[in-house]
Amino acid sequence: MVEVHLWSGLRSLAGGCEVVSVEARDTGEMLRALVRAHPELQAPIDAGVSVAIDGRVIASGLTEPIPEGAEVYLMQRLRGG
Amino acid sequence: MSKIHVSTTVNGDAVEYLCDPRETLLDCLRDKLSLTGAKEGCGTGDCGACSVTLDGRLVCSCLVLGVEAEGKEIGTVEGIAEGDVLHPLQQKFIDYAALQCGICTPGILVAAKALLEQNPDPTEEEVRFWLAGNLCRCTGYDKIIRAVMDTARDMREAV
Amino acid sequence: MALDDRKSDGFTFVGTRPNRPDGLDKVTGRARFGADAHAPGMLHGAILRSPHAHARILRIDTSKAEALKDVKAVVTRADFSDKVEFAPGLEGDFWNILENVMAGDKALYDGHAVAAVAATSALAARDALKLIEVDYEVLPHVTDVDKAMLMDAPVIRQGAADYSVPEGMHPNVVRKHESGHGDVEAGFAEADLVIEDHFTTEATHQGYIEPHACLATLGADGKGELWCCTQGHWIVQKTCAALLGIETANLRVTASEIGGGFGGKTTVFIEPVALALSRKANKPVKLVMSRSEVFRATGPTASASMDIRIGMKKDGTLTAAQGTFRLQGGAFPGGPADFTAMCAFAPYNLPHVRQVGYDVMTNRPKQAAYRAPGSPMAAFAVESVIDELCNQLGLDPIEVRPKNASREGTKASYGPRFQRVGLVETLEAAKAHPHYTAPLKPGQGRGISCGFWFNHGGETSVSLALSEDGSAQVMVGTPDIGGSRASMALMAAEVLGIPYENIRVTIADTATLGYNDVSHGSRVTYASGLATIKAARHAVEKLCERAAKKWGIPVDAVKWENGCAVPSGPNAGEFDPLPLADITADMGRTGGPISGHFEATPEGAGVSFATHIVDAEVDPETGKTKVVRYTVVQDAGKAIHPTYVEGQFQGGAAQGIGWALNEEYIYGADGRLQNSVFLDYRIPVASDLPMIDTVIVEVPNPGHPFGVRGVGETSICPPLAAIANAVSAAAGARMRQLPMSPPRILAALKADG
Amino acid sequence: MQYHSPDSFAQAARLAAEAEGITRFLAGGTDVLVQLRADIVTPDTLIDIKKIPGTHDITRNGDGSWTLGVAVPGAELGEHAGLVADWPGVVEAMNLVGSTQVQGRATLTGNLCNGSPAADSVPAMVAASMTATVTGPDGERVVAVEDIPTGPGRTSLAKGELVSALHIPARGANAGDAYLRFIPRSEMDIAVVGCAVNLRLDGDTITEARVSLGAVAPTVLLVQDAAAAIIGSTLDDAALDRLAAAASAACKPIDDKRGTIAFRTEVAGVLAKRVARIAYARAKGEIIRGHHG
Repeated sequence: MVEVHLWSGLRSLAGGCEVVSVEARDTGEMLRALVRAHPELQAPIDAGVSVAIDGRVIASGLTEPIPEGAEVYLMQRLRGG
Repeated sequence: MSKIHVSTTVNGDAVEYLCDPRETLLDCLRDKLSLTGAKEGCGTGDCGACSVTLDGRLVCSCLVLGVEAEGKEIGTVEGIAEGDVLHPLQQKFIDYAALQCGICTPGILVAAKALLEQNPDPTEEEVRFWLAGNLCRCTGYDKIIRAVMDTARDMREAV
Repeated sequence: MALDDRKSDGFTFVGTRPNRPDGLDKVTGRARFGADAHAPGMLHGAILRSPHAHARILRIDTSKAEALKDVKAVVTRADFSDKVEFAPGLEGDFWNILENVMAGDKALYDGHAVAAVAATSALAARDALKLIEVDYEVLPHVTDVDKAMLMDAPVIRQGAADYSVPEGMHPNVVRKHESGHGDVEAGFAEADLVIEDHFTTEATHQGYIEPHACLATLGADGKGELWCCTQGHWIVQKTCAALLGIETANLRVTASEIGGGFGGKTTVFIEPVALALSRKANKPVKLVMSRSEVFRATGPTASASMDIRIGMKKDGTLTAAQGTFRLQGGAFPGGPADFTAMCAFAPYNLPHVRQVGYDVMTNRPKQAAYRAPGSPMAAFAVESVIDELCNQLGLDPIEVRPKNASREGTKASYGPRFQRVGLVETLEAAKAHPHYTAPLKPGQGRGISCGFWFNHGGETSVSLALSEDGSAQVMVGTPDIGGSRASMALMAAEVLGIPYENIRVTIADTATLGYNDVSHGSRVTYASGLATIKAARHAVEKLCERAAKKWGIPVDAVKWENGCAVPSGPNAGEFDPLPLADITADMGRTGGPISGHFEATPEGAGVSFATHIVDAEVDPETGKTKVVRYTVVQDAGKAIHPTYVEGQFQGGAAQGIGWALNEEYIYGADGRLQNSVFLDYRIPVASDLPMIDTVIVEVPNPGHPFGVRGVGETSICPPLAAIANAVSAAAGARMRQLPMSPPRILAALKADG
Repeated sequence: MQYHSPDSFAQAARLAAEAEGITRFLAGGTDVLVQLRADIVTPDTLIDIKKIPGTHDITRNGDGSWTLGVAVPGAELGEHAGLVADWPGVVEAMNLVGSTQVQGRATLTGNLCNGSPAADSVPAMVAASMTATVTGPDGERVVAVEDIPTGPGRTSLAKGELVSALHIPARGANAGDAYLRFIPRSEMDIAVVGCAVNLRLDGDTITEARVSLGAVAPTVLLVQDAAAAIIGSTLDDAALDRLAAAASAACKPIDDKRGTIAFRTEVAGVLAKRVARIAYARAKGEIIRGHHG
């Protein structure tokens, strides 16, 4: 199980949850599982999200492994300037 | 509109071109003589990227008409080095990384060379005010000012 | 990826300061920038732009222009939907870009393109524009972010808002970001002092000295060539191909030398128009913006209206922070309100924090990224309040900040925990710097500020090929915007163990290398550098294989040292070191050419922090400010070429000084930009600035083999606040509005006295 | 656009008189070319006066007065030791116009005839009581410089008329002039406020003064009240305060992208004090370098 922390702007789309637990071994599986659990998360995920795994920010990768018990945060997609 | 024939001298070479009276010297250097070292950053004399010398006097070539070059002596960045020997300013700008993107560099080199010819021992304030019409957005000017000051010092010691 | 400790010190090439490979070209006028290209039979393009901030386009009559014999093509948006020139059915960002590149049914800002001409000369093209007749129905406009959110504000585009915007907000509010943790009200209750204040910043332009320029060729066969100044030619290729309805691979884009970008050249403006004109005229078309077009129609940064509330205990401990950030990003979605919110409180360890950002549309040009987009304005507001808290509680701002600073393991205001970061180290270095304790003269004030930026990785491809004589050529895809060729060559030299001078770094075009993300997000030295290192290591593996073959020992018994293959240990056998050039000399006959390459999207860009110290002097009679001393302290992770790292620090500080003091977009009541020339858009000139001192702090980034963190953007985050704090101290009045122009400072002095 | 480069002012006047549409004279060209490039003004006829004999001369006349050719650029004024010694205020005002590059082209005559209320050199020329020779189809006339600009971009010159020379009176003894402007940067800006003072002393007492303000009204102002405020004084603090008050009172400025009414009015007084002190020191024989910004 992975506990995914959402930014507060997303909670209204996830039944008010701050943390969503899903089965996933990598970032891609995790995002798909989030949408299965809360279909309304499709829009923000399509708009682009980044993922922080134990503080390491994954800007866009869908294949990054998620270790058991890792601290996972969803973030607004990071872009450069 | 009828074009005007102009005979002038650029970096010591006699050249000729036909230009519309509305075309600037910068347009003529870049488009008719393929001397693209002088850049157009503003077209209003505010950025100095098009700096050249006209009969030895530093000017913005965007504020000179092509027709006004008749019978004049023009100096551009392409004429600063002597053959394969860079002018001390050019070498110092490379050594000090006094450029990042490099778009303002030709104008600054032409302007700085004109300064050192007139004032071989400028203060930092004199260099900064002389170059106030040469905008640089990358460097914060720090390394540019140091390069000009130290080149002046080297050139003084060399003579 | 763990940092390779052996390499974190004892570098041979990394950390030295050689001359840049393209130095000679840049000082002799030989370097070819966007407007320096020429093609046989070339036409010159020009663009007609809307004089109105908001107007319905009723009719465009181009017949008089088309009748001129010098005119070879005219395009308008009509050509797009006909898909004669442009692609049909675009959606999302592509649609927004198309809409910005050439107005559709409405002109959305002063300077919005409405038609374009290609003619046999630049003068003929400009003359032809005067013959194009456009009938406008002028509509009500709004250019101020707060006014654009009011219920009676004109609607710029219905239905532009996404899922994030709650019911009942004005349609001009198109995105909302909300994040944070804890219970801010409980946190404020614990504070001995809570300050709440309102701050605004104006839109500023990246101000690169080179106007956008391109040379486009597109034939009826759908195959095109494009030369342009851009921060990323693959994004130009992808976008232009989509807008013109051709296959991406059929458009080859070559990046010219680039005369500055700072984020403003990460998208397209004139390139699709030039391609459309070229396709219609069936001739090459050169299109160059005037300075006025650059200001009116390319990306300034967003302007901001911000409310900040922060609580502090008597001992300087921060208890809670809350911020609302309204960003105006022009007539399209995209204002970086999310970044502003996420960066705002990132430097501080806050048990209770909440940040809300709104992206708001107005009748202004589409904002483009500008050096750490969104972060500098947030730092201005937040660091001003922290400064005021320190003043009122009688605390030293450089003592208070480390006490609250984010460090490894701190839960960031935007969510996750920080890995190894260098904020505390920059604060310690700033405190230890003689500048911080130097005496001030009467009328002078000192300010400090911290700043934060995420940095970015992005898609990256690098290819490295060895020559028979043992020299190496490196092909990278990130335009060299400030000396990155030198950094790439240093990193390749470090791995290969051959002289820096024997390495030639080229910016490849889109036809000769795999996809590369734009030169943005401070990613070039990080990502292209990482890819260069990996590509060089790939080549080294092959070199070791050749040596192993020659020696008849297993490849794992060979290691690479100082440019030579050597036996990995005593039991590997006795062989003289085999130099790279000896291996490449007959590589054609020992297995073929030796190259290395790397393609990936590196995900280890380390965030970066900076602390700036500024002394400012205010003339009490005129409100004129002079920056008299400036020191930048920033974590570079590892400085590959320290001189160019210093250059990035100094450049960011200088742009910040302009933003803080004099730069601003000024709109008249008619919604027209009033200062679209450098005469009145006042960027710092040489005589405005002092020398800018720099301190490079090196806290290695675990996500890069040599520890590199991006340095380009973080340097513009602290200046606005640091200068505002210095000016406020000198003037004895808190400055809450940027730019701090003399009339504003004098008014503050009068109000105060 | 027709380009002409006549070799006499009479011919230049004739060309201008006979020209159709918009005519511009090209001296330094730093305003004409900007307007041309920006499509603000595209003249039908452009008359380059730089080939006319004498237009590049700086002449000190027998009576100590000066005659300036209309094509003399700012840089050459600044390099002329004699002129700088006599009229440092006029020279420093001209030298504040634009960059070093612009100084290589821009002229006093162009700065005057461009008709900008913010032109740096004009307040100094007015304070110095300079006059201009105007040549037209029907001959020449001499006009006070303050009578040439009549409003933003407008002058009193009739069709076919052009300025053919500028004149500065003899400096005389115990006198000095100075100019300062306020700009937000240290260089490269248009004056938000400009002020020039020209005065003469008898001992420590000011016996003659002219005070002129720029960028605070549709045309450059010659402020009699401000002059009256210091004449008869030794420029003591009370006189300086009267001067500042009179200067501020004379302002009829506008709010625009460069400054506010309140700011211009306030700073006009501040500058008047600072300029008067410099002019006074110069009249006392002190050498004070023209300073930027």
